Amino acid sequence: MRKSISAAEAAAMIPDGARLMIAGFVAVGSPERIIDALVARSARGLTVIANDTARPGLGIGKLIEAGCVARAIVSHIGTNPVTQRKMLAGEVEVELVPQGTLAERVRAGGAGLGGVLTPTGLGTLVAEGKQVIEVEGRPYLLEAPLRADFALLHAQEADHEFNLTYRLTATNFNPIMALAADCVIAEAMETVPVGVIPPDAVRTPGLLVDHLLERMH
Amino acid sequence: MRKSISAAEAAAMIPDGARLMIAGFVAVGSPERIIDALVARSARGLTVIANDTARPGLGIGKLIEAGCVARAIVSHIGTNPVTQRKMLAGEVEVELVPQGTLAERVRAGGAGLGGVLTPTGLGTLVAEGKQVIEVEGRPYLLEAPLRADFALLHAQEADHEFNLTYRLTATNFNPIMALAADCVIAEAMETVPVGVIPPDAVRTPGLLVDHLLERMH
Amino acid sequence: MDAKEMIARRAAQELRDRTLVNLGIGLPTLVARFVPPGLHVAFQSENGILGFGARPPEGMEDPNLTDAGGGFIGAEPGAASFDSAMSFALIRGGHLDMTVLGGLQVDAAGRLANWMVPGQLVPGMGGAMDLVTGARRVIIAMQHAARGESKIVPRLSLPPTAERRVDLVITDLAVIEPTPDGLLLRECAPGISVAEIVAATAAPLIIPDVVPDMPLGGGR
Amino acid sequence: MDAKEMIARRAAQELRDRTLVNLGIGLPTLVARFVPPGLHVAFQSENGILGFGARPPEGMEDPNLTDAGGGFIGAEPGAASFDSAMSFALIRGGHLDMTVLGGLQVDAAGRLANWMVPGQLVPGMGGAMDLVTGARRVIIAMQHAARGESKIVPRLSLPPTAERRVDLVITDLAVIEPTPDGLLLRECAPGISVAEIVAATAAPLIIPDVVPDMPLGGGR
Repeated sequence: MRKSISAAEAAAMIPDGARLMIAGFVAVGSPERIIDALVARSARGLTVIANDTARPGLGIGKLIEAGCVARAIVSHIGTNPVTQRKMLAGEVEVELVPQGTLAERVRAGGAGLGGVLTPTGLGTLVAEGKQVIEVEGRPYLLEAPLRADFALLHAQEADHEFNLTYRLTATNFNPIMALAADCVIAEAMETVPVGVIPPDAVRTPGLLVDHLLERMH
Repeated sequence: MRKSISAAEAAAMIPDGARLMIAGFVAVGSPERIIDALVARSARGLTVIANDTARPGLGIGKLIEAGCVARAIVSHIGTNPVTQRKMLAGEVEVELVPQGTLAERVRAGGAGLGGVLTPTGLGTLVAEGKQVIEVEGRPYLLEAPLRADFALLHAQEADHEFNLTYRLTATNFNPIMALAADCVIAEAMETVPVGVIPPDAVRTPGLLVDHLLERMH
Repeated sequence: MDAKEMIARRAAQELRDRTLVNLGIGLPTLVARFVPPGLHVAFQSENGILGFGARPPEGMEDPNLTDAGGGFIGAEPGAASFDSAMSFALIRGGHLDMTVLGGLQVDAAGRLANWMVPGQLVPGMGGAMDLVTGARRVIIAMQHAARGESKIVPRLSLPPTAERRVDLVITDLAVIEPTPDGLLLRECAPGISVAEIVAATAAPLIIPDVVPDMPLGGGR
Repeated sequence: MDAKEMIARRAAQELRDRTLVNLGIGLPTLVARFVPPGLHVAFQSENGILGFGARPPEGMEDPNLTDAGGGFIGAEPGAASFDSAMSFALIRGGHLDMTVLGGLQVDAAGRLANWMVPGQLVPGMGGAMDLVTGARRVIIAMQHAARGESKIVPRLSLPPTAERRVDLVITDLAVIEPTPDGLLLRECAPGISVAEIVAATAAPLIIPDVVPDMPLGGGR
């Protein structure tokens, strides 16, 4: 059995300037408790790798509003006008990555692969400055793997060995980010005894998870 | 609700000389009924992409013994002395691929990626004739994606829309091969009504599966 | 029937039985309301579900079940959920039969721009670049003009979404098929003449002898 | 205690608490029997399970739960199963703390050959190339000699498994650590002298002043 930590302890582990992967899709499947604790401790200069910056007041949107984020590597900011405003004002640097490429770059970072060869982005702004590799006569864009100092996850169930499950569309980037960071911190809706989650239902083996937040009371 | 077919009908669809992906790991998770039907119809000249050639009398081992296979793209043949003998006799051509590279090549074929950049195989016979690509100062071997005419799968449960689940170590190559072939044929231990498998438990969405074998009686 | 409903109804006529279809955010989402009767279409949402259904009644939503815009959805029997890597393996890998997306511009070569207006509006491409690159058929559902300017242009002035030529453009005025030879006018919206379409279109159009009216399916 | 058991016992002393370990087919599999008491080690099998346990009693096996050699195994509480892509993402991605593999040869540079003897024996590499490339520590557990010939050689005559220098070689005679300077003799098997080891080893060894005996742990 492993010991869980508080959200404040989790936030204290994450230094200013850290590079974070944060799961979630318009905040669905995002770790709101860890995010709140980062806002509470006034984190600064974070780089956030995520699908999007959610909405004002929600998920990563809270980090943007509170001025915690210096740089965002995301597939869109269309749902968050605050991010768009801060980007145009030069307060937040935004790197836009096609969503499928983002998923594969994260996966490559976690799987020890040297990069991603994708047709997506060829002939667009995304291809600028990148290598094009031909395989069997077809061109592909070479996209580099992504890794982070921390991955912040949101699970449905966790057991006390930190095995995790995810629910429906709250799954999204959680399972792939779990492999792509030096330190993985998860929060879960429920904590269950070891053995309750069948092996086939475990989506992230507990050995990949460094810290789990205490259950909510 | 979709109509299932017999093993013989499945085998009749697969012409001599076809390129097949066959799931399974030393025959665990291999579609034995489809294999038996291919042996029964004396299929010839098949190319088999699989983890291994199992053992004599088991799984892909039956296809090897029956002379159905001209070429095998596999990670090992150590469990099957018949394959080793036929390889040395020039009856079966064997291309050995590191297991992790095989999995990624199949996945790339199914995911529309142009190839795999892996450190595995660098400085070995596997690297011969292949391109080495540097990414962020590190060398990786460029391995091409794999696709097949048919993928033959073994599921635990199937519903009548052909959604599939897999069990424990019988999962192995099944979920990734389901995306990497022009025609996907599955057999299942159980057939259940649509809606019985929860969305989070479906490992292969039914729309990827072209044909399902009738349930066993 | 307003223009958006008309475009969505026409796009719904492109749906085929037992296909996997992704609908973009905004106008394309409306297409799901007009699936022709008898067709079994599985809608994918790129945030990780296939076989999603209509928004559940008030109070019966699940916060873990939303579409790519974050709106609540339901699940049809036989639905499947998966992570983002699998979702885009389906999209990029050619497993998606069709996608319906909005557009800012389509040009004479059939190229689409729909993800940014430099210096003004930078929402990002989200899944659009993968969808246009990977889906077997790409249908653009959009207004013919914005602020009085034709969105169908000789050459994109906005950054392209992909190199690929889209398959069909459905607007409030016309249905246009990009071909290797140029933009082919296929159908007119009800009550709109060929001359009106040509006048409203900045790009050259190939006009066949007969241009029928858009089929819009039965009514609800 | 036979040679294989001794090698397995010594290899088990390398296990650390709360680590993820892959054991190769054959001799390395024996290591699981000698986990030092109090350690929680999760064994991965590359066919897709983490946290597997001992073979169940006769008649209680599950045909869907086997190790990489096809032998029946059990599952510990908290075990997780996954597909081959995920299994090798764990291996290649550096998530595996340690692997114990058999060997045909290790050379003075610490390189391993363990997947083929050209023209004679071509079992294939299976997962070995990925394991040697990706695991944080690679331990080779093997007999010191085969058919009277040292398996520890100045330079591989067999095709290498990977470029990477392995971390430790455990044989029935010695424990040897490949270092940037060469092969360092770390321990002698009980009753074996340094001179005997040097005589039985084709590659040059670096001999420290003190070479202790192998620790073999307590009993079962």
